[in-house]
Amino acid sequence: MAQDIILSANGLTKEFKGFLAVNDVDLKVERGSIHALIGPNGAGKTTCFNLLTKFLQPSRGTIVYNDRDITRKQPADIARLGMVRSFQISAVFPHLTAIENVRIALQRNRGDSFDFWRSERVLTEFNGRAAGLLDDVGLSEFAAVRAGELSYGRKRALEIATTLALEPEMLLLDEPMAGMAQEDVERISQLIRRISANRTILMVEHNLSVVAALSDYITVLARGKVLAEGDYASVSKDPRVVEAYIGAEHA
Amino acid sequence: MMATDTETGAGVGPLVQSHSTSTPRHHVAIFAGLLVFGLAAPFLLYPIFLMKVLCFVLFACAFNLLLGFGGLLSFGHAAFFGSASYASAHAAKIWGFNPELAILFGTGCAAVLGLLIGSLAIRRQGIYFAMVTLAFAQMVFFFSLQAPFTGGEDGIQSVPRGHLFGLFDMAPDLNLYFFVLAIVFAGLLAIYRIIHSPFGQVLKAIRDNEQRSVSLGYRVNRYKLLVFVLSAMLAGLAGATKAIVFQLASLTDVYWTMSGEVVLMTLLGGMGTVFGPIVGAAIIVTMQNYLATFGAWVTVIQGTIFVISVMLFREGVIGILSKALKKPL
Amino acid sequence: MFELLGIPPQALFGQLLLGLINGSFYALLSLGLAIIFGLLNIINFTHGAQYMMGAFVAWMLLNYLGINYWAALFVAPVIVGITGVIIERLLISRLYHLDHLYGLLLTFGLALIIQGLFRNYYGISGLPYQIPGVLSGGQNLGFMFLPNYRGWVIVASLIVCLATWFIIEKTRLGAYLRAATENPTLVGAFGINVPRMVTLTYGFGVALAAFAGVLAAPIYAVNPNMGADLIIVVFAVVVIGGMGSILGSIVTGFGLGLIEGLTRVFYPEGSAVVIFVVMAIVLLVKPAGLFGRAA
Amino acid sequence: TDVKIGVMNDRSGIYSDIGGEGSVIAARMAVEDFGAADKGINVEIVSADHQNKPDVGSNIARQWYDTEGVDVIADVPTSSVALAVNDITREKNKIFLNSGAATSDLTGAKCSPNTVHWTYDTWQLAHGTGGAMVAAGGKTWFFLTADYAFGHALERDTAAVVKEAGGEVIGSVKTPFPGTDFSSFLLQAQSSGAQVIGLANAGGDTVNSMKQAAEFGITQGGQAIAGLLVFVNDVHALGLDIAQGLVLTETFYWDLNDQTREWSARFEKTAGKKPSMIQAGVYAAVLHYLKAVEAVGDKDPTKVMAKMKEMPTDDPLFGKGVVRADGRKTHDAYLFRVKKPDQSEGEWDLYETVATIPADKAFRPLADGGCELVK
Amino acid sequence: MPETETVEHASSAASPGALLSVRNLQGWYGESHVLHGIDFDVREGEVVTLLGRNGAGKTTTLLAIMGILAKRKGSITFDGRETIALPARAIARAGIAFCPEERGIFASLSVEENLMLPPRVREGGLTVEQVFELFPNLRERLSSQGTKLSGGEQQMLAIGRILRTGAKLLLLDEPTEGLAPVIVQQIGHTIARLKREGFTIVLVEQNFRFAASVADRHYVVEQGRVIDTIPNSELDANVEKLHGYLGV
Ligand SMILES: Nc1ncnc2c1ncn2[C@@H]1O[C@H](COP(=O)(O)OP(=O)(O)OP(=O)(O)O)[C@@H](O)[C@H]1O
Ligand SMILES: Nc1ncnc2c1ncn2[C@@H]1O[C@H](COP(=O)(O)OP(=O)(O)OP(=O)(O)O)[C@@H](O)[C@H]1O
Ligand SMILES: [Mg+2]
Ligand SMILES: [Mg+2]
Repeated sequence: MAQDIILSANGLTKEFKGFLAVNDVDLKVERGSIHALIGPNGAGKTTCFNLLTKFLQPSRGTIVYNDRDITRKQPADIARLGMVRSFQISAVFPHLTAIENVRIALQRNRGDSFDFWRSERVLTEFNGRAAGLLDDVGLSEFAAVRAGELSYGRKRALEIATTLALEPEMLLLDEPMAGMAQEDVERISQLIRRISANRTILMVEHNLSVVAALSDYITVLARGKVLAEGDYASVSKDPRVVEAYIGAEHA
Repeated sequence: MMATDTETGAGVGPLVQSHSTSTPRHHVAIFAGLLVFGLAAPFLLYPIFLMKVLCFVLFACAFNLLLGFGGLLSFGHAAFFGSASYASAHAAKIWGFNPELAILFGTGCAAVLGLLIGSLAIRRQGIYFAMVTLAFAQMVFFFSLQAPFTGGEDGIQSVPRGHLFGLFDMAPDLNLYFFVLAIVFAGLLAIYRIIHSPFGQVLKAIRDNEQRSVSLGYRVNRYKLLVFVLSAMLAGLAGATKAIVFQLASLTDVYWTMSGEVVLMTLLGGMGTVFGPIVGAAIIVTMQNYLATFGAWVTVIQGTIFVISVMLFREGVIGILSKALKKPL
Repeated sequence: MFELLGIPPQALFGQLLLGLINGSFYALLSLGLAIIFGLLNIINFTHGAQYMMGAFVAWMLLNYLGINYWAALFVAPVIVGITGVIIERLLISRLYHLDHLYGLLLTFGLALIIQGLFRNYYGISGLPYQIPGVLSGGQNLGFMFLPNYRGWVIVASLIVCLATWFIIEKTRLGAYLRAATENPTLVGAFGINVPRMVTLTYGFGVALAAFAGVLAAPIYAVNPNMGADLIIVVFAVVVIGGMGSILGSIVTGFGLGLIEGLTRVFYPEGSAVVIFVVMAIVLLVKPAGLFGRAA
Repeated sequence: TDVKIGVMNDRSGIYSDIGGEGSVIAARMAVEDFGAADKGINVEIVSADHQNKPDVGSNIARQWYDTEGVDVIADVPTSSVALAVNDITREKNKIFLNSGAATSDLTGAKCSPNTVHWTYDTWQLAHGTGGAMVAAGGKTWFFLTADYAFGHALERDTAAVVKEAGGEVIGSVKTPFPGTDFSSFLLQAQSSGAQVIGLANAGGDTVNSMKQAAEFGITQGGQAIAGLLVFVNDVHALGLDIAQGLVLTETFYWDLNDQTREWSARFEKTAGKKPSMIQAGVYAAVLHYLKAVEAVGDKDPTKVMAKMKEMPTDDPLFGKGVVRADGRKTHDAYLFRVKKPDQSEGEWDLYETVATIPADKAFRPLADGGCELVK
Repeated sequence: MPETETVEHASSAASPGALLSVRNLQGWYGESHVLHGIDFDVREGEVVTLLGRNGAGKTTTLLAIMGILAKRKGSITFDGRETIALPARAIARAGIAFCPEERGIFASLSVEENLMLPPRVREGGLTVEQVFELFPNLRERLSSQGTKLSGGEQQMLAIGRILRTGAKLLLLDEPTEGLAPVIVQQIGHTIARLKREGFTIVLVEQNFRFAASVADRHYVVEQGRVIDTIPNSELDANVEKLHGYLGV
């Protein structure tokens, strides 16, 4: 099958005051795949995410998404094109309840909510879907709890539910498992697998078992550059990857 | 610990209550009660004083829309209040507009000014946002001081109250009172609707976590600008009405202390509550009215009241009440 | 109005020098304000009143106790600083976990009280305070007559500003202060007595204001309203310099004094608003202020 | 008859020393000295702070007239507020006894049948000081003008006088109001080389600009300073060291004659300081008003006002005078020079009289004001 | 800090040999009651972990020990002293250091200033050089702004800075979160080494495998209570039970 590339970056570079955080990275993400981006701390993974979703402007390089050059777009527009990200440090709306968090995302699909003259009652139509999404991530009993009062792991789960609510074509997940208890890791893994059916996922993750289980393709970054690429089996045997990232002791 | 700390430190959050989606029944009741009180009040109290209270109630509520629900602390709202007041005074006095048209004109001017200042100011956040608005407000003040048609220190005096729609004479205080009551009440309902609209819901989200809102695809600046303009416009409506009531537009209305006063009203009543600013404005206007006879002690008394209210009722009168009743007010 | 060519360079020098003198006050006051804001997250609206108290305490020391200017230069800031410490312990310290709006409101109320009390007891016309003997008279600089006292103001304020800058930016204490601004709980968990540090810092910021007040006493009438409107200008200076940047508030203080001085020559009516114009431009171009770290 | 008098002035701001509580004391003294109670007139005095803001002032005036039954408003310094109260008083047909405000519009373009303007005005100040200085050889002038209506009016009026008297205005600078630092403007005045620097400002502005003028050695350099509106309290605050030699115009000074001295001593007992001319004006105006009420036997504003204008005035502070058809009260004005420190014999011994300007010369001629009441 | 004699306390349950004894610890966030009686002991030189699902109350327990949780009751004895009522700074001075879950790196401080921030409370902490050996990334980014570091680098900084203080008891809240496997291994070694040097450590961990490799004993926390204690040596025998607790 000819490769169907949904997102590609060419020569992506980001320089912070003389420090090259991302250095001439080429990245191709195949449509429908789960693509993992791994690498040591400070390798530039989050920076890459920020560049792809336009939270940062690249110093050099181009980004093409669905055959469209998005290098100069605004972050909100990226989300509108169907590419949505989560954050490494959890990002919820702390004073809204869990279900309201999800509804905010669902509401976006109504079109822009500038209608200040309508009653918010029109939003109740989303309650059903929102509850369903909360259920997917195991938060149904917390629907009415303010997000700020959830424990860390649950905040992460909520964040995923919110992201999914947008029904994005492509998802960028920054360490979705960080800080999650084992049971949740299992659940979220399954969730990711399930939603990946008709989506593309680009994911940063340090939990190697998750990476091994989920990803179709892996890009390893180190010091801002691509160190290795391939499937888990080949990448995990690459001595450079073992040295820089996995470490000798990992089973 | 860290989580709670950053949250409470981060903004106006802790006082803001999340509302359930349907309009609580007690809100309807309170609005009805306010209306009844408003209709009966001029037969018990001095109508001009009541009109002053009404104008400031609207002003404070407009401000609260921006601060309490948009999370944006403007320190320059006097610019909108004052410029609208000048514009409507000028329209009524020089161009001979009917009061409703003069007020409309003033409100429109405030909205345009809000669009201008807002589109520059919303690019900044937090205290910087406050400062940019203050800076622009100072420029508006300067303009009002220097421009030929504003009458400098004297202001625009002897503004005619005119005839509503060219028909009803507004000179008798009672006639004017019911006109003002209608304007202000309509303004309050509009604000309530804005807060409880799909737009209002997005505002809450943006105030809570702007980055996340962006990543969900919301163009946050447009939302901020819209709420800014709405707030400026309603503040302008209050200012324009005040000019007609007092037949005067003066520098007080554009001075920075006016911006400060509206912050005080909102906080005293309870920021982020629906009814707080109403109470806050009523308290402060009443206080100013009755303290005037205390002469030089006025500022001392006023200061003491602020200190006490910050130390003891910092959630504002209505904020505390709402907590005690466990109902959003 | 714009008689740029009509003004001989000589006169211009004079005006610039005057601007620098005003800048000295801005720098001292904004420095105190920046320190307090930086650490307590409180916009100290009492700052203007505390500046005024500095001048009044100096006047009282002289008239009631016969303590002269030089001694007052040290004693008055200490006294006013102590009142600051009391205010912080009693009132402000209860507000840290809240939005900085509340601090603003509280200090605003305090300013009203303080100014009102002084007005009631001392009236509004102002009280005279003589320039100390050694510094009376002045130097003819050719382009202008510079009163000795004004020269002293520049020197004194520069010294104090630089010393303060050094302490905060270059010592361990400064790092504690900055860290405590962000997350006092965690700094406390490292074993540092944050509340005491905060109290003393507030006292110090207040003392700086009082110091400026003593410096001002011989120039401007000692008057209960002398600091009333100043606060907002000084706060603008802090913002332009970049909130929390000590160096920023010092440099901007002097710089804005100069700019204001120039405006007074070319467009005097505008001198009251020029700072705000500068502020708007700076913030729109450099969001975090001239010396501020980006958020 | 019951009469309610509202003393409205600045009780906390920059004009609170020249009016403030002192004006209330003066009004009370007028009631006592008149012996109102014995004559069957019940007088109640209320007071309020207008904070120098026209909106606050007009608000209070309206409320006083509408709900508190106030018949007369007295004092009201600050021109913008005075004009606002002037309007409302006319609308409600009450009586306004202005003593504190300077604007000559009150008896000119904006004159009202319900207003009496007692103590002084900008025309009178300009002619008193401006005329005298030019006559004394101060031909070239530079103005420091407070940038608001009052300052502009004072500059305009004085400049006209200076030109009329053969002098020349070689420059002026508008200073932000209220200001604290005038050194920059003084420097401009200094480098202009003008013989006279005219201070078209008031209150704290005047005090600060005088103080700084002394500091920069301006008077030593041979330039004279003319304070266009200086009150005795300002001079007291400045101290004679700095203020000495200043020439100024007032219409009242406590040390004019035995009557003023006696009254001022009584005033000082309650107020703790000597009276300003504004406070004196409040006393005299209230006294005259009460006499008119007694004469009419009723407090009907139209009748009382007619009486006030018809009846010549006579009081211990301003002597004999009249209230003109345009509402202007005329009396003598005085040109004073501030004493040198060694001439002064007490804390309040501040002025020496240079000249007395007779009532008919001191104020604007009736015909020139453009008042509609004057046919 | 001079060693004080172990004093007998009212809370008689405190076991005598323990460096840290937690008895019936209750904790609240505002109105909501989160800890319902936590009990555990740590002897000098031990590493223990608190395991449990999300929201079980592990972080809250650490906050209470550190004196940061505003409302707490019960008894915490450290080094023979009752600390339940002490302010955080006094607890820190007594020799307890804390590395928070959210890392708590200061944005207004450079990496170096962040590292040097906590004052030394006792001899025997790591030197700066040793910290760099452990986390080489930090050396390169020394002058950069603290929060500009990558997530993992911030974690290293947060751990590194408390190792410097010489505190006897380290409270580490999920120290391996977001770290690359190599670094996790390094931290494992570090913990082992700290243990050898006499440090005592309370570890909150989600990474069960990691916990097993370093700890002497595991306490299972559920709904604000310690519901089970499993010595590391008996871990294999209890895997089933543990999986049940953690819902794996
Ligand atoms: N805004 C910034 N300014 C300066 N340096 C930055 C900035 N953002 C990131 N860096 C630096 O760029 C490098 C890459 O950071 P990035 O956050 O992308 O790492 P990462 O691969 O996501 O690491 P981790 O797995 O630890 O999250 C780091 O060394 C970091 O210090
Ligand atoms: N700031 C807070 N306000 C109110 N409740 C809170 C707050 N922080 C935590 N909680 C609640 O306290 C309980 C314990 O939280 P804690 O953070 O101690 O859990 P944890 O065991 O550390 O979980 P995790 O593994 O997710 O970090 C949870 O139910 C949580 O919802
Ligand atoms: Mg990262
Ligand atoms: Mg935790």
